Amino acid sequence: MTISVRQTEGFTVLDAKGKITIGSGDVALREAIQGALDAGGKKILVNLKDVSTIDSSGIGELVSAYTSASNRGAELALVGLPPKVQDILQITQLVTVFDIYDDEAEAMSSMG
Amino acid sequence: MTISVRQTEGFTVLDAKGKITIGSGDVALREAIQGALDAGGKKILVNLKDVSTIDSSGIGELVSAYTSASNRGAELALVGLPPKVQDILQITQLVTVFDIYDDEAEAMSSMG
Amino acid sequence: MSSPPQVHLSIGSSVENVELVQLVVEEALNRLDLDPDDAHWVGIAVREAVANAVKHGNRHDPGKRVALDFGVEDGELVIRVCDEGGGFDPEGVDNPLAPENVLKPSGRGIFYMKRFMDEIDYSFGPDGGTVVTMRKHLDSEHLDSASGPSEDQEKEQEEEKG
Amino acid sequence: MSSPPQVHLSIGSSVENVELVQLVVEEALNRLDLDPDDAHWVGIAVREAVANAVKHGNRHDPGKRVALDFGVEDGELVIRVCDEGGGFDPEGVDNPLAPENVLKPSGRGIFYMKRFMDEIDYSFGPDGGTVVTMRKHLDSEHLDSASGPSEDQEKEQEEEKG
Ligand SMILES: Nc1ncnc2c1ncn2[C@@H]1O[C@H](COP(=O)(O)OP(=O)(O)O)[C@@H](O)[C@H]1O
Ligand SMILES: Nc1ncnc2c1ncn2[C@@H]1O[C@H](COP(=O)(O)OP(=O)(O)O)[C@@H](O)[C@H]1O
Repeated sequence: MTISVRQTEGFTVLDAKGKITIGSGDVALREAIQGALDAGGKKILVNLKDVSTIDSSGIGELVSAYTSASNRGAELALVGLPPKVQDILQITQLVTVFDIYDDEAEAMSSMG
Repeated sequence: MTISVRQTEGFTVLDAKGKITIGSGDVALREAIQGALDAGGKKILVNLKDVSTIDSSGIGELVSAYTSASNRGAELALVGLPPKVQDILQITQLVTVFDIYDDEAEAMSSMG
Repeated sequence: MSSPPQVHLSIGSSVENVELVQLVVEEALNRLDLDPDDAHWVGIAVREAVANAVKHGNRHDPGKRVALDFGVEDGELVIRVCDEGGGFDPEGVDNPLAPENVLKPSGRGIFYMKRFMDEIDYSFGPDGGTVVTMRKHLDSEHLDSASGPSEDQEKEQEEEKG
Repeated sequence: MSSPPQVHLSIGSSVENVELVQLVVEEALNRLDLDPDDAHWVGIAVREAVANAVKHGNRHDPGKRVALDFGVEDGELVIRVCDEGGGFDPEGVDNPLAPENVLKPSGRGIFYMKRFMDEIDYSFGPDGGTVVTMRKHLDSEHLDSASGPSEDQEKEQEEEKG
């Protein structure tokens, strides 16, 4: 996985690309989230549009990210979920836990 | 490997792409050459520009192609050799056997 | 006749090697001409099983091996993952859907394996070691395309060259 | 500490499976951080050895296995390919550079293997079976980067997650 960070209109957007799986990507995601929180980010979007595969390890990282953000008084939302990512969150009943938006624009107008 | 065939100015050009290796490509090349000869092609260019890997099996197919063409009174030349293809032909002293040109234009003006 | 791939692979216990196993499994699944979505989910199930073998079974000890067997038996895809660890009680594993577990960062692997395969069985060696056997029913269609004529042709042609 | 990948793989004897072996070898070579050109040529040498095991050793019998062992021993990359065939006399193999052989469609595999690796040894089991062992010296540089700290980090972090 590659993860890149950008700031836009008060949001920190993390663009993840590739696989968020054990041994290739789970750690990178954790570090990026931690970095965003340490930098004082209060509204974080994780853009999953270009994620091809996620496993339980990657799902665990998303859950940890959500918890870390909540603990630091930040909001975290997931945007651009490909069907396979949507499905795997769904079957472990995590779609109701996360704030999920179709795309960045929708997230921004809603979390404004 | 994918191989596609086109006709241009009296030449049959076979564009090979990918790996010409045992189990993935050696047979496709043979069939394409045979097809070109059966169709009466007398000037055949094998364009190797987009070939990433060739092994002894692929080299064997090129040699067979050369022999079949000669037997049928056709000329066969190799064009656009990537360095790795050039190297592997070189070390088995096949660069002197084949007609080799940098590109299609050079082959055409020389064989024209 | 070409037979469906029967592959055996063993690796040292590092998380990096999970990806290596995955490459082999994806390529082998390709041969079965499985529906790409099904192949994706089978791939995830294997990833979970191998990750558990590396992490929980062999506890990342690079000297301990994880073995994978991939094959087709009686119209079923059968994948076995073995480790050299101390085993565990599969019945005792928490349900990741229980409200108190939904927000835990771990504990979903076996659940996904069950969900993505038709059958999951655990067995444990007398001297330790865990074997998880995962099965998925294949349509006969998939079996047909796995045993197409292409290899026979190549074989004959290779022999001509001999 | 992360150790260089030690991988064992076994496949049925079909030419399609040569590609499967190749995938594993490419991924394992990546880990060694070998010069990409060197990795390419090592990959070709393995392809030739596995192709020979499938074609000449096991004569395409899908029930016979080809095994590959990939590892690093004493600063050398060591790759072994074993088949269940009848063996042959490596000394008796024709020189592909001899004028009468240059236009033959086959007979270059072992020559390439020798050229692309530092050392090639053949041995033969008492009950048949050929083992070819291919070695390539690695710069100590490659060994260092193969045992970087990344895996230890991941391991600790995995354990935090429990
Ligand atoms: N191969 C194994 N060897 C030993 N214990 C295992 C093995 N696989 C799973 N387990 C146990 O089952 C538990 C649940 O596994 P799993 O559902 O994959 O979630 P996770 O790996 O995230 O903990 C693990 O925490 C571990 O205690
Ligand atoms: N694993 C093997 N088992 C039996 N014979 C082999 C094996 N490898 C090579 N040979 C013999 O050595 C010969 C030369 O092999 P090689 O140089 O790879 O060329 P090719 O495979 O194109 O014939 C083969 O034709 C075969 O007779």
